[in-house]
Amino acid sequence: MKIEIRTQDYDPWHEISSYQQQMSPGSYGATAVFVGTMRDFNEGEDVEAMLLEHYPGMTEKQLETLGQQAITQHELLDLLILHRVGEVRPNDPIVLVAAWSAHRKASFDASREVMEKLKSVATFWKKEQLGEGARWVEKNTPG
Amino acid sequence: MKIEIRTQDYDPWHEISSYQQQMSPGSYGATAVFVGTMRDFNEGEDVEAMLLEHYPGMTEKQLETLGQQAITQHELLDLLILHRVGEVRPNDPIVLVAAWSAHRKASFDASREVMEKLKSVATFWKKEQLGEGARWVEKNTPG
Amino acid sequence: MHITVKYFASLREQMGREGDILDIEEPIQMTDVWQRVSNNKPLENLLCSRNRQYAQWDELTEDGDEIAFFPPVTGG
Amino acid sequence: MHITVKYFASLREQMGREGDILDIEEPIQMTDVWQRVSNNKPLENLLCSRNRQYAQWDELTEDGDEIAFFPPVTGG
Repeated sequence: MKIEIRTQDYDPWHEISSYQQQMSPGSYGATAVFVGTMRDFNEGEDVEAMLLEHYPGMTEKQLETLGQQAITQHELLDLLILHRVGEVRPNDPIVLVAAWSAHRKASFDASREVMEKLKSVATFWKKEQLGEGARWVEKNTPG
Repeated sequence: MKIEIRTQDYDPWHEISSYQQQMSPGSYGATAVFVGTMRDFNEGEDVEAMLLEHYPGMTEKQLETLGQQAITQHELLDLLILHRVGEVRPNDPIVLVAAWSAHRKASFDASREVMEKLKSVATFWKKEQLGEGARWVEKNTPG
Repeated sequence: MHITVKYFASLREQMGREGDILDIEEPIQMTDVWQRVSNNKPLENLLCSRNRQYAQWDELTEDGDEIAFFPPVTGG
Repeated sequence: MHITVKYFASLREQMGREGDILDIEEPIQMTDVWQRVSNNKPLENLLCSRNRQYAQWDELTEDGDEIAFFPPVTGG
């Protein structure tokens, strides 16, 4: 399992590909991935940039805990979670969750569950920079 | 939408990354992906290779139909489906489904639904090459 | 009228051929097509298609049809 | 006893500071911590944590605790 909070832009597909190298070839039959990307439009307004804040120390621990729970509960072979913080631009990936398992049900269930838990409990906050002014995002889109 | 049946090995992460280039940056907020990979072990036996057969003409049409249905039903921004045929080796990707949408629910629902439909209706058949002899796979793992 | 019949996967191996071309007098059901090509073998665990769409076993063939018989699918 | 208090996101901006260090006589509840640092502002739409785990509002602080107040999370 690898869990990281990133301050710089990353390429999610390259991250998965590279992380997968250390896994045993032929051991996994299923990989389910979710990537959340910054859109340039939200709630009716153009968004130029976003500031992503977190609670250093607490957020990492939360992700570790929910990652470990997902591995145990779904018997995952591996799990990768990346989350961006700092100033994010439209089209930048924000969150990446990738789950590896023997069969598809486990990876599908796990990737979605990790995303829902991450969005509902992990201490991240988004502030959108609009053309004029800025606004804190007040709630997440329903899952 | 892009749908292809491939006779050669492919890198799923590279395919997604490259396909994504033609999409409008900042338009999608969610990408859900499933990759099915050949394992070197199935139903208690080591598998050395697999032959993947399809019904040329029928299979492509089925994938087009179920892909179009998923786009319409879930209001996807885009969809990519690749499926391998011919001789496949352990660790080779077999199927790739990637769904892009504005918010996460649609891409999660669509990628899973496309996979379940693909596995239950699309005319592909697997024959496993074991150490001694070969066997046709008789049914899929439940989703 | 002529119809083309195709076999896939384990059925193709059991039949020992990829397909047949049949010359029939009048429209017959898919089950009848199967009886003819298989010498009256029982219909066990097979699916059929007509012109590249899944078909019902009582569906009638028409001239020029492409019929296929195959075991349950196992892709993905 | 000393406790550290942190603020995040929109609350940090409203408070005009990243945190406070409080010197208290005896264990008090999280709600009391909030009253002290906010000058009795109502508790609206806020969450709290104690030593980096979500906490209940009636939980008692201990010496050396790291308390945090913040709005609902919006990550992912």
